[in-house]
Amino acid sequence: MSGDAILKVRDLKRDYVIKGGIFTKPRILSAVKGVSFDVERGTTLAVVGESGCGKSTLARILTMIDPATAGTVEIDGQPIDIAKYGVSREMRQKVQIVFQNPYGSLNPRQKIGAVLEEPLLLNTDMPAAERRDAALAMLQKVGLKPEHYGRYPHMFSGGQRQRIAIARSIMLKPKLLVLDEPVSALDLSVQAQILNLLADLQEEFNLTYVFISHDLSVVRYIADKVMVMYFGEAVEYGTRDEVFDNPRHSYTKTLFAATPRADVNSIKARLAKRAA
Amino acid sequence: MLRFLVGRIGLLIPTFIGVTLVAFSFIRLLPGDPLDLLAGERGIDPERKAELLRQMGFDKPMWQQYLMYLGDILQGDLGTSFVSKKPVLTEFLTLFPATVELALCAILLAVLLGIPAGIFAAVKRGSFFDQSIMGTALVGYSMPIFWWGLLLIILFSGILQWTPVSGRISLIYFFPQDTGFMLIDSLRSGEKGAFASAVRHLILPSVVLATIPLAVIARQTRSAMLEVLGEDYVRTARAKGLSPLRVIGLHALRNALIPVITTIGLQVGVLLAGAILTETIFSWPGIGKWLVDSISRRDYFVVQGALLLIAAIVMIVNLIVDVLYGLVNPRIRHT
Amino acid sequence: MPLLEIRNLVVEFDTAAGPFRALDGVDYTVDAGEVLAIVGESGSGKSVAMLAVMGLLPDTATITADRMAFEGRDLATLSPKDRRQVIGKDISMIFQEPIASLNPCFTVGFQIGEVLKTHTRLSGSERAARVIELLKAVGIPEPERRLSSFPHQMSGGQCQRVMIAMAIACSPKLLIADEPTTALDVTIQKQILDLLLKLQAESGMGLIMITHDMGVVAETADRVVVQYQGRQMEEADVLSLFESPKHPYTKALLSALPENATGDRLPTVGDFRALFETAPKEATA
Amino acid sequence: MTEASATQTPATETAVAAKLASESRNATKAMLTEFWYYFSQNRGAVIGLAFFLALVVVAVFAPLVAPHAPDTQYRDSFLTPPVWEAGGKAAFLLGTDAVGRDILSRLIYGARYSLFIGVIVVTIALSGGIVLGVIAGYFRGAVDTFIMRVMDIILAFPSLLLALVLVAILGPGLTNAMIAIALVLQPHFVRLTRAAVLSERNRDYVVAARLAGAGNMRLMFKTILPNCLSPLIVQATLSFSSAILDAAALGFLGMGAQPPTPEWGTMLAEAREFILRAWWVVTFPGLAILITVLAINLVGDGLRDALDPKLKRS
Repeated sequence: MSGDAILKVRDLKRDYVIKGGIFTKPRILSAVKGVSFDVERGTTLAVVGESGCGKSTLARILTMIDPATAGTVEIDGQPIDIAKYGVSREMRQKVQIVFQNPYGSLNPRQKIGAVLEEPLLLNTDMPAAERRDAALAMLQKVGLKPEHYGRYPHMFSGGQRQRIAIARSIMLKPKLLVLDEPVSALDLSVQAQILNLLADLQEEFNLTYVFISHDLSVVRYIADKVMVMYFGEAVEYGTRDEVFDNPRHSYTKTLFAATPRADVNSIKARLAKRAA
Repeated sequence: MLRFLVGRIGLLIPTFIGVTLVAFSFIRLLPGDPLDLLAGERGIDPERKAELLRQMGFDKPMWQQYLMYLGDILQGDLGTSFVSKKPVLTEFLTLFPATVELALCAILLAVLLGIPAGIFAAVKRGSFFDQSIMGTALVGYSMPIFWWGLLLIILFSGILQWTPVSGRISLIYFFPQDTGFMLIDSLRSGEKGAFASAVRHLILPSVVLATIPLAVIARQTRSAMLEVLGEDYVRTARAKGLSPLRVIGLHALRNALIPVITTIGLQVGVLLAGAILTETIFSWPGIGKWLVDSISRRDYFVVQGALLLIAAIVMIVNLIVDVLYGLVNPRIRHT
Repeated sequence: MPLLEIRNLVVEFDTAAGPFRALDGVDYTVDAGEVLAIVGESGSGKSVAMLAVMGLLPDTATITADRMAFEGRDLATLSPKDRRQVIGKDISMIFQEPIASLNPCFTVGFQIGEVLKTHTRLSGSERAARVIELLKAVGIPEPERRLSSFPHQMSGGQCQRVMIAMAIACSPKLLIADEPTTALDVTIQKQILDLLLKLQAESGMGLIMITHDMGVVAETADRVVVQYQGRQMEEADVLSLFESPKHPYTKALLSALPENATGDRLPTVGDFRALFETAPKEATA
Repeated sequence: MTEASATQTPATETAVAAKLASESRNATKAMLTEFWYYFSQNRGAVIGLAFFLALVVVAVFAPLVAPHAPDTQYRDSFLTPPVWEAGGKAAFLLGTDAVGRDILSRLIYGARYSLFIGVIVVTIALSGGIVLGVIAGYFRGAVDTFIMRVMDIILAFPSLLLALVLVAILGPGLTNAMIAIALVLQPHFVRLTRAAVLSERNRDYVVAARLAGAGNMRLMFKTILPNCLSPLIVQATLSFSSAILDAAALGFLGMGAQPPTPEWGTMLAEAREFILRAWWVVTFPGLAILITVLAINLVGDGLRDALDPKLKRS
């Protein structure tokens, strides 16, 4: 799997200028302070960190929502720089995103069919009937039914909405999917279903995932490679087993130690300590 | 807080310039040139007219005229009434206390009745009281106050003969009006019955003018309270074992007042617009009546001056409300 | 005598679509010094019972129970006034959204002091001293300075500490924590859980942890109640629950945990549903 | 494209399309049903709506409904009291005015003016307000600042004052009064639209639409605007009633519709001098204004309840 990196990121930086008032100078806030990583085709990179660590900023840069301040991003061999060149149709078809909150990511006034067809309508010359068939096929693929085509988002549960959001994101057959905490807002049982769906889709479409999460147990389950971010810096980067078995940075260790353990041995240890 | 205040004042400057532009353009936008309008049907001979136009600067380019106008304003010269020949500012200052007295009584009435009514309705949500209070408020909110005034006159002045029909005080009293506020002046005069007469004159106009603000404040208080009562911190206050009075009267009300204060501030405009109608109905010698009379007399410099002054008052009151808003809202005070 | 004893509690909400049964005959017992976890997904009614104990349910709720007793006193028959003397003093509660749970218009010091003022006879200066002591106990640095802070000037973790300080102000016998760490980052969650357990161990109070997170259950509980759609699925001590879950729903939940994944796919609750859902549950009209 | 479509014959193709279309209609219908359910929970709103519809019918068919022409002067019946008072005549149910015109007929014709004013004013204010508000909220920056400062200037003048002055410039009359009122009401729509756009524009679904390739126009008017309509609909209803009130006030001050137009406010102005002699000439026009405005405001409250997602979820 080496050499076939679909996403190459080098020394990526993103600063926000916080406007000053009349008496204060503008401040510069660095959300991402120079991160570099590669993601190989068909694999999953998990980006882990707590709120404010810059992982969402990273997601917005990778999906070309916001420009980077410095550094390079190369997707499928093509460098992107939206500040200079904007986003071409072709590039848009390569990267898509799935958001955390399935209640905010679907337009409340748009029926599901229109949600799924919108990317096709705007980026391809596909006739209406074909778009509809594509949408119907995709509904089925993500585990929904054809009769859901004409319904509004509020008629669905959180898990179903997340399926719709995932379906929308792969309508254009992207190469790279950025998943921004896609299961954090879901119940445990629904989370499992969505994780399974993501695994299936990855296999079927040979998708590459950048999976952003704060939940180490999910990351451990889904990731091939892991990057831990802390205050805008990548403090840990390596394969899943390297990172989980042998964390090097002290923050990673703190993070691991803080994650609750639900295995019998840990419970036994805790109870023994409590009894003592 | 200081930064907040400076920001607000900064916002006022462009608005004020805009307001002067509006007042300035008013005279220029009137159909026909101002002197024809002022002269009315009597007409004016062309030579005298050209002379006057030059005197008043109407022959200069627009931007120069505007700068002159701005300069005059900054020196407190808002023009002269064509009817009374007195400076507009002087006339305004003479009449303004009457309007302030009326408006203050009205807003006091509206706040003192509206806020408790709104709180009560919110706490007893869905009850008979809630429905009657809110029903009444909606009627008040829908009221054409010029008609409401007439109706009250028919009832209280016509049929019951309890209150006078017009004016600020009975004509039998005569005393110096130092402050311009009839309630204060009549008390200071020491004349028997003068204060009572002033109060009786004030009641109906105040009620009429208070009607819409009262309805708006009651409705806003209720909805703000309802929103706040559903907040997590109100649940926390209950979980602390506090009495309902403390939960509602302190924890909820303190937060609900924040939007209500904004609403009260917005009533200045409503009050001044209402004053135009109320003062006309009750022949109340304030700036509202002055303005309507000036428009019908085509005394356009008065209208121009009044336009500017009233807008300035609205802006100043809004600034005060903004400051108050900052004071009651710690999220603004401490940033 | 158990600290809190609830038998056959039923809570129904009046909704536009008719009555909705949020809790359908649940039992809880908590002893002094015990940590009980109530675990369930959304819609399981896991918070409803404790809100009923606290008297925090809205007017649309109808509460019936065979028994709902705190230290042997029947809570249902207490007058609102008597109940308020228990609530906030002997039983206190903290919530999921720490920042939203504090009143934005009052200082932290005022909000903690208010509890003492309501439930104790301490003088003003004694209260001030106690507030500082409490802030220290919950690990807030520079407590003297923090007294005059407003909630929006503090982080979520600090606000939750303030909430805890408020809750333990009168040394309660029972503390109810409703998803206390769900809104917080993992590292902060660890600190808050450790703090709660430390305070619990020191004071010997009963602690009820309401959570959706099996990890939190494993890290904190002595005993666990598993709920699903308003019904109690299983009650067991924490070790046996994780070691040998009895109920199919519990088994499903545990196997859906990614860390317990064995094969390529995660088993989902749906795979087990037929085993525990005899009839589809709906609003009983 | 897909297996399914590849194997489909044209006949099943249309069947599928028809089925989807009916499903889609059902979803729309379900939305409307739900909306009506919440609206009809508010009894006052339903009564208000019924009254309003009745008023529209009466206004449209005024010539058929009214017993007399609005401007016919019955010289034998000056200031005839209503039929139930001593001296009342059956021909004039609500009495006559000072020049012998039937008050009821004038009120019926007057409804036409009030509704017309409401419709025109709201249309102008709403369409202008939406365009300016969406532009300000979507683009932010200098455009936003400029638009909002201009709105601040308009809002610095009390509405009736500005309307009066505009009428003074344009000349008294119904058309000019409508233009003035529309201009005065416009800033409220701009502010409301802008606020709604600001709260929506950074939501995930807007970002998703942008990622799907939607351009500015599509994002503004197709993605964001439909989600901002609820407060605007409520505001439009309330503006409808305030337009009627303001027009009547202008008429009352002699600056709106001119006599002998049977506009309600103008009728009141004509009746003012008789207030202590003939209560009916004053009472009925005002009552007509009050009830009409009240009905519309009731509908507005009902719409707010039905459209407010916050109340809906609780």
